Amino acid sequence: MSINLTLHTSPEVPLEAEVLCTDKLIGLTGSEIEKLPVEHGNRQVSVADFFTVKGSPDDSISIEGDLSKVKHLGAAMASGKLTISGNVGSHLGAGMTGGKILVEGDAGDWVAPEMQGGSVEIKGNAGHLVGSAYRGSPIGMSGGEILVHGDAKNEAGHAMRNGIIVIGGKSGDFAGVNMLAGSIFLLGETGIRIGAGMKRGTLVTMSKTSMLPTFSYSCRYQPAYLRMYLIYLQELGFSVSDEQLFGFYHRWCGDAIEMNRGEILAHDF
Amino acid sequence: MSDNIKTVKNATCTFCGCVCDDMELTVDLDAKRITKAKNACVLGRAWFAEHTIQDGPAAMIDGKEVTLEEAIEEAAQVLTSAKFPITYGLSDTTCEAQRQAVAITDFIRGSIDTTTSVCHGPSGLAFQGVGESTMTLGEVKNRADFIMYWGGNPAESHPRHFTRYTVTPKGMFTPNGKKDRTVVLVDVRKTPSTPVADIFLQVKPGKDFELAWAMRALVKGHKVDSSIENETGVSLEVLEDLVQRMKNCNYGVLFMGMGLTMTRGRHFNSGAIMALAADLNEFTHFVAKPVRGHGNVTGADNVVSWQTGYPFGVNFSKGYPRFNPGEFTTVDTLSRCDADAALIIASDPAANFPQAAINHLGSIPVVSFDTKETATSKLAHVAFRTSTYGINTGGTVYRMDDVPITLRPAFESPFPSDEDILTPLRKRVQEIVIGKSKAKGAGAGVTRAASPVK
Amino acid sequence: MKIKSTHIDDTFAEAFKMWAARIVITAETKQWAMAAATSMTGFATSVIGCKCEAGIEAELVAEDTPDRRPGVSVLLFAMDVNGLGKRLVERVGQCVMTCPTTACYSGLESDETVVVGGQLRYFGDGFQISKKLRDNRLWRIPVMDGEFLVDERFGVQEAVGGGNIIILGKDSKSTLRAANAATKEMRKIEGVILPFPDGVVRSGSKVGSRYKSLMASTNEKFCPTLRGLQDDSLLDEGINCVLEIVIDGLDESSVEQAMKAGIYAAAKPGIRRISAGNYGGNLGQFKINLQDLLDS
Amino acid sequence: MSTSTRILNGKVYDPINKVDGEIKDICIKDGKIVESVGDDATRIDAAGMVIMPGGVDIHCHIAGPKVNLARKLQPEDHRHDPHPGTPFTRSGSGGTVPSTFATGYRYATLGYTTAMEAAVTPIGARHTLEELHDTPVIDKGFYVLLGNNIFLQQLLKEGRKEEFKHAIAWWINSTKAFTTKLVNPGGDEPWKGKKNSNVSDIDEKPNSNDISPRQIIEAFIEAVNELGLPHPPHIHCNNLGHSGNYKTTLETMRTAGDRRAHLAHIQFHSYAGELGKNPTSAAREIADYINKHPNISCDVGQVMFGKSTIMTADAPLAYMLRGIAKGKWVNADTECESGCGIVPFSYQEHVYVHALQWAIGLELFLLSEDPWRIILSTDHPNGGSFMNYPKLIKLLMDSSFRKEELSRANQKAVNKTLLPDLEREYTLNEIAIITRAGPAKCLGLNNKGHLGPGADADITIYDDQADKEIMFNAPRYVFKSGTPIISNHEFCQDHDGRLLHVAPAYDETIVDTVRPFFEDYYSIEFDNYAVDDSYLHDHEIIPVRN
Amino acid sequence: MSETMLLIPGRSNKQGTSLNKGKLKEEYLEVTSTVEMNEDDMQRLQLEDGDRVRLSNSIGEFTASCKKKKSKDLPEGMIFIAYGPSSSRLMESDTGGSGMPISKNIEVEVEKVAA
Repeated sequence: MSINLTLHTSPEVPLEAEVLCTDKLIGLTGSEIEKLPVEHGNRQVSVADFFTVKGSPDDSISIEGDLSKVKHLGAAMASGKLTISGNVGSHLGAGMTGGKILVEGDAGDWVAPEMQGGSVEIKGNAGHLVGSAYRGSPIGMSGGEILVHGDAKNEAGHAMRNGIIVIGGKSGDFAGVNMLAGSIFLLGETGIRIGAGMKRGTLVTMSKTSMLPTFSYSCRYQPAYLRMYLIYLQELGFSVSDEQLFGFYHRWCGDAIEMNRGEILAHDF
Repeated sequence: MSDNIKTVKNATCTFCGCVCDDMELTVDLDAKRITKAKNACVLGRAWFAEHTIQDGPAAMIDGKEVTLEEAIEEAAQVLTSAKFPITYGLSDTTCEAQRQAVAITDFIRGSIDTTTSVCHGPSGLAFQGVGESTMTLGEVKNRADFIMYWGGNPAESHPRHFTRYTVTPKGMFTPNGKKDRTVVLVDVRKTPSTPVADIFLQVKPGKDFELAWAMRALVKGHKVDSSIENETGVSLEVLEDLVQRMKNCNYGVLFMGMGLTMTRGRHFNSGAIMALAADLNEFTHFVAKPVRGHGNVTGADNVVSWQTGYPFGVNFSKGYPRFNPGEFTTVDTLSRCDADAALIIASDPAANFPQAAINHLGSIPVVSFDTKETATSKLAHVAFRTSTYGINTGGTVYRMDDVPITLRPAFESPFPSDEDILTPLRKRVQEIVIGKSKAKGAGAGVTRAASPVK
Repeated sequence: MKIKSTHIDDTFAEAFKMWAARIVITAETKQWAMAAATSMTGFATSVIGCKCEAGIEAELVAEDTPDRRPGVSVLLFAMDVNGLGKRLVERVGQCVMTCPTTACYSGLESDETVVVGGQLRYFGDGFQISKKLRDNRLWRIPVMDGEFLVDERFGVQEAVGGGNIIILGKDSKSTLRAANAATKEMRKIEGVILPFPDGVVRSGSKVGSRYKSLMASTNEKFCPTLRGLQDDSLLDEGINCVLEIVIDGLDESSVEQAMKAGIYAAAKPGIRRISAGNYGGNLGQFKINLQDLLDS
Repeated sequence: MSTSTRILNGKVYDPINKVDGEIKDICIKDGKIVESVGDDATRIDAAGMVIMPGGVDIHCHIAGPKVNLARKLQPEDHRHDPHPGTPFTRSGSGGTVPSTFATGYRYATLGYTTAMEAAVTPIGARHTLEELHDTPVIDKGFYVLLGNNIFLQQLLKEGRKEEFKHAIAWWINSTKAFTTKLVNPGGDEPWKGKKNSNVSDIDEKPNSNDISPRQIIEAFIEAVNELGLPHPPHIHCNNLGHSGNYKTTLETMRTAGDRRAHLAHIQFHSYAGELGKNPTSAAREIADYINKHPNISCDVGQVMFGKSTIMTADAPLAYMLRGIAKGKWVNADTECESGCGIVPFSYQEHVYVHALQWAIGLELFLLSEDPWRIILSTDHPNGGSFMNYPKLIKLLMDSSFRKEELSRANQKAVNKTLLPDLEREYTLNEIAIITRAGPAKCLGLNNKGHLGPGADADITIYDDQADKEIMFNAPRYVFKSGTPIISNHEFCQDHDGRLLHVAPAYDETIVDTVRPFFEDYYSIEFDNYAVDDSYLHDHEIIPVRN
Repeated sequence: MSETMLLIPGRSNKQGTSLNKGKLKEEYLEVTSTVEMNEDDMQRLQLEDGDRVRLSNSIGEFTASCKKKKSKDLPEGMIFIAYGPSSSRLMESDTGGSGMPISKNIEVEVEKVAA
């Protein structure tokens, strides 16, 4: 049986609850979990002040309620499964190394920044800086998967070094900015300046996207590897059409300002 | 005019980030006003002339006059009972006051942010991403033979920038002043600054990043397609010529305006300019600098940085500083309805912020410090009327290039300075915090010495 | 035992432990996938002379390949992991990478792997790109028609080489017919290949030779022309043609299934006996008794 | 609370007073060490503990414009190392460039009670003083950068030595500095004015009418000597970090003749080998010279593996390192006074050059015969954070630990040094010298670095432990000016600390000589330049020698 | 009749000087609620100096009086206003993880307000 937490009181100010994470709860009883500290603004309170805890711990947690003011859920998670039925606040899964987080609703800014492994799936929309580096840090996400079925805002995959980010809906500006490597799939409409400063890595866009002057056009072709990825995205529940799967892609190389070893593959539709 | 006149030489104008310290003020001590400000620009003259003493209470609670002690007590209670208090403003006050404000925020475990976040905050983020080759303004005066302003209109925002620091002054290696320099301006429109430029690039709105990026590519020897003209409004020929001039100059300077930070792209726009300057150092000496707005916004950056490690957007709710612009910056903490009390010092978010933020500010207790009535002071629960820094009170301010200057006040104000109130407020806040921690029996708040380095 | 008129010898095929890899080649069309596979499996009849044995295992329809293009599955066998890795690099590099439109994937899941794409990537001269999908690293090597995509590592596993049946017939015509019938059935079995020309070998060999430099030489006991000279010839009178089918498989059971299918298919009129090759049981790790394969 | 304290039963290491591990009472009254105190004094039983004077850091970068730029630059470095506050003490951020409060408290947690910021531009003095005011517990001062001051160089070019001396004194008074600092003397002008070039030789003149680095160094040594500053010019030699630079370093020391000079972070200046190629060690050559010349003192600038921040007034050096680190880079030119460069950096055991630098530092410690003149430093944060000091002490005191660490470093590098053969182990008394008594003496701080009557009651009490890293990492008690700051490993009080500065006399007319130059070439008003006394907070003027 | 244009709030001398008199004073309020428009744009929208226009977007709206600028000084489709309470009404509160709301180059609908 898994643990189920239900938000019974809405936080007035941000509630920081990095303790609500599979690895940190294993081996605790329900009443021990209730006593764990969370921070309501600058006050330390306990889990029970905001959540009803049911069930006994194994490696999965589910949390219910409008958690849009609840931050740092699943931060540094290494294993197990965290399911959030509702919206969730920022820093979800920050720095996680493994396990799986599933959000049924929307997520705030900084979804899984600097994550190293595992997977985060957002059924709704995500905010800015999905899978990014925190400010000043040269390396963002370095492994794992972030799957956003809805929209995402600016700087998705900022300084990403490895892994996969998929944005099913619209994406914001500067997707894949300063990317070091990895793959970002933008299935919906994109923002501007995608791939700015990218060193290596792949950005795939299914919509018409303007290219920065430092990207140079190479060719129109059918990259075999891309199909494998797109098939994988289909398996993950993203809608990929046959035209996208079997179609042609324009290859742009860049960013010339950096190593010029990255690519943007733009679907030719 | 009375006979009670004094002259203050080498006084400092703190209106804008130029922080010109060569003011010669004629002060009518009886009238308590500055009748003449020699060397001041149009903005500086207004700054000095308009800061007259107007009657009014030094402290009010909900619009009613109270004693300073009562107001300080109420402010301390409001701030220490809040769960997510925010401190904001600080760019128009002294470093001494700023230091107290950070201390208060530390003790109340709040968030501290300055007007930097809605000015050159994005340049601060860019700085953390790419670094910056930069300089004090005297280097520009002495050495710069190539100066480029990007996205700014100093003639109206910093009227003496050209004349005192950059374009016209004669310096050590620029004995002929402007004749020894090439001046370039990049803007979306012509402004009163345009005439100073030898070269004016009219960039299409929102295309600064593309333009800077293309220039970086040219500097690095990459080809740029001629479609750049269509994209940015600037032809490839012009760009190539410009880049050649930049590579060939002896000491090049890029000044960044808020046309970069306030538009789509924000920190990446400033970052592109900083990176361009850094790139050019492969060929010659090149520096860049944001043209900062308020009189001591640079001091605010410095104080918050040395006390917390981060320049703005800092939160103490966990008992130590954390930095995250977009989360702990004021527009965000207000418009997301996170903040439950606000300490606003020398700024007017109720007038300048997005509507959602203003709405929330109106719904929480606000403690305000201002020299005049403002939209913010009008909605404040506790409102302090304070004296004007640089005119009535001394202290330290930092010019936009981080050069600190000591102020020479002209005449006394009946109102206390920000520091005069913030210092007892800080003491009272600390007393309350110590009292609360003792009540909790938390070992009098003792912390262990650092554990050994692993 | 007899199947119809064909006698099944009470003997065993002696098979060896080998290492195998499955190579999935896809291409724009079946033609090009097959071209790469044919080229790759060329000159790979016997480890004795070719250092590896390889053959086409099956054709794959687009739905079954990683990139949804038509494909061919090839099995390649060598005596050890190291050798197998080298052969793969050579053959994938020379025969698949060179072939228009192809991509090349590992077709075995195994803990034991050899580096293939990870070596071939250097052909990309610094322009190669690595991608990781499901913990699997792929290399994209720029080539003149686009990109050659190849798995960094190929799974390898222990396998069985040298399974065989020997068809002893009255004349060439009937023996060939039987051999053809046998190979056709045997190819339907998953996990096996028949490395010799169209699956059949006539130059069955024994270990050693009177000449020092030769490891193997003709198996005179099965040579009809030498029956008169050999006291211990394994041929009866009336056997005038002998053909062998060698089977390499991913495991013993697939080799057995193939042998069984071959035996039943080859047991035709004109085929006197079906036997198997062995070395007295001293060399190979596997002894596959023909009698055990037959339906009781 | 009683203002007097008696510490009993501790093993005392007080090299200045020739106390080497004796069990001895230490008495404190009104912030000073005294012969004895009354029976009403607070008693602290230090049985099983080691008592030393508070540590003195002779060379670190902890406050001022460049430090603050480096702080702002690296949120990623602070984030993982927060410094929580208490109702009595302020919070802060750690990392290689901690916030001011964290800096003060963390020095205290190592038993250090005095630290000297080693490079401040005159125009940045006011800023530095503000930061130092916000740096708690420790006493502190700073060295003012004058080695690339254009006005002073003009005086030298014109041979105006007397005015030069007075101008130096004026500058020190105007900034509240402790001594003069030279960084890559003569290198700023080619860097700023000649397309990022540099001087490469101590006798090089960038232009025919220029003066050479040697002339600048010589003039400073002479002038500071005549002014009688308690600490001689603090010199960061030319060619820092370059292969073969030990020759420049030797020449710099020779330039001093038999006059006092302090060479900063000498490890970075002890490289043999050919320019542009990998360096080898010249620790032997450098140590030999120092051993034979009692007028020279130095601090080591030990490199410690891990994260560091390069921050230096040597802008060309930072630019060179930018090419290696390939990350963010800060350059900051200060009009008429200095350059500056900042590069986040990381020293890695497996990298040849880094391992060699690490080994050379240790060689220098172990080859130097007079511990009084070889001061422990990491050039914080250039060679690594000061938080590494306990580990460095263990490396010096424990040869088996050193060998273990050595075995992990790049073998090609360490085998090119003498380090594998050096068996010397520092004693506690020697550690007390290189971390306390020595730097206090070099700085001319007569009330620091010892526990004799009259000394400042800056005292550290460690548990006597076998593992010296653990021991030096967590003193059980720290007293600052007689006030207990750490008691039983825990902070019990806050304390402001004092500014230490000098005020040499000068001829007031020098102001009229400086003013016209200043008015022409500076961007602030001359009368707003000198720092007034309001920035001093609690301070002490260290007298000059007559 | 309405058109989409680009609003560029910025500093001006008058905004700066009137600011010092007081942000609640008439002069400042007037300065910060006057927009500069391209002459051709004004003609097309049948606007004269001093006419009132409404500027709006999804965030909010304000009305201001307009002032003609020559084409060479202010490109078509661009509107300048001095920073102030008016311009902030059209600012989005989303800062994109930076703290800075987009405060320049704001797309706005412009229409004449009947006198």
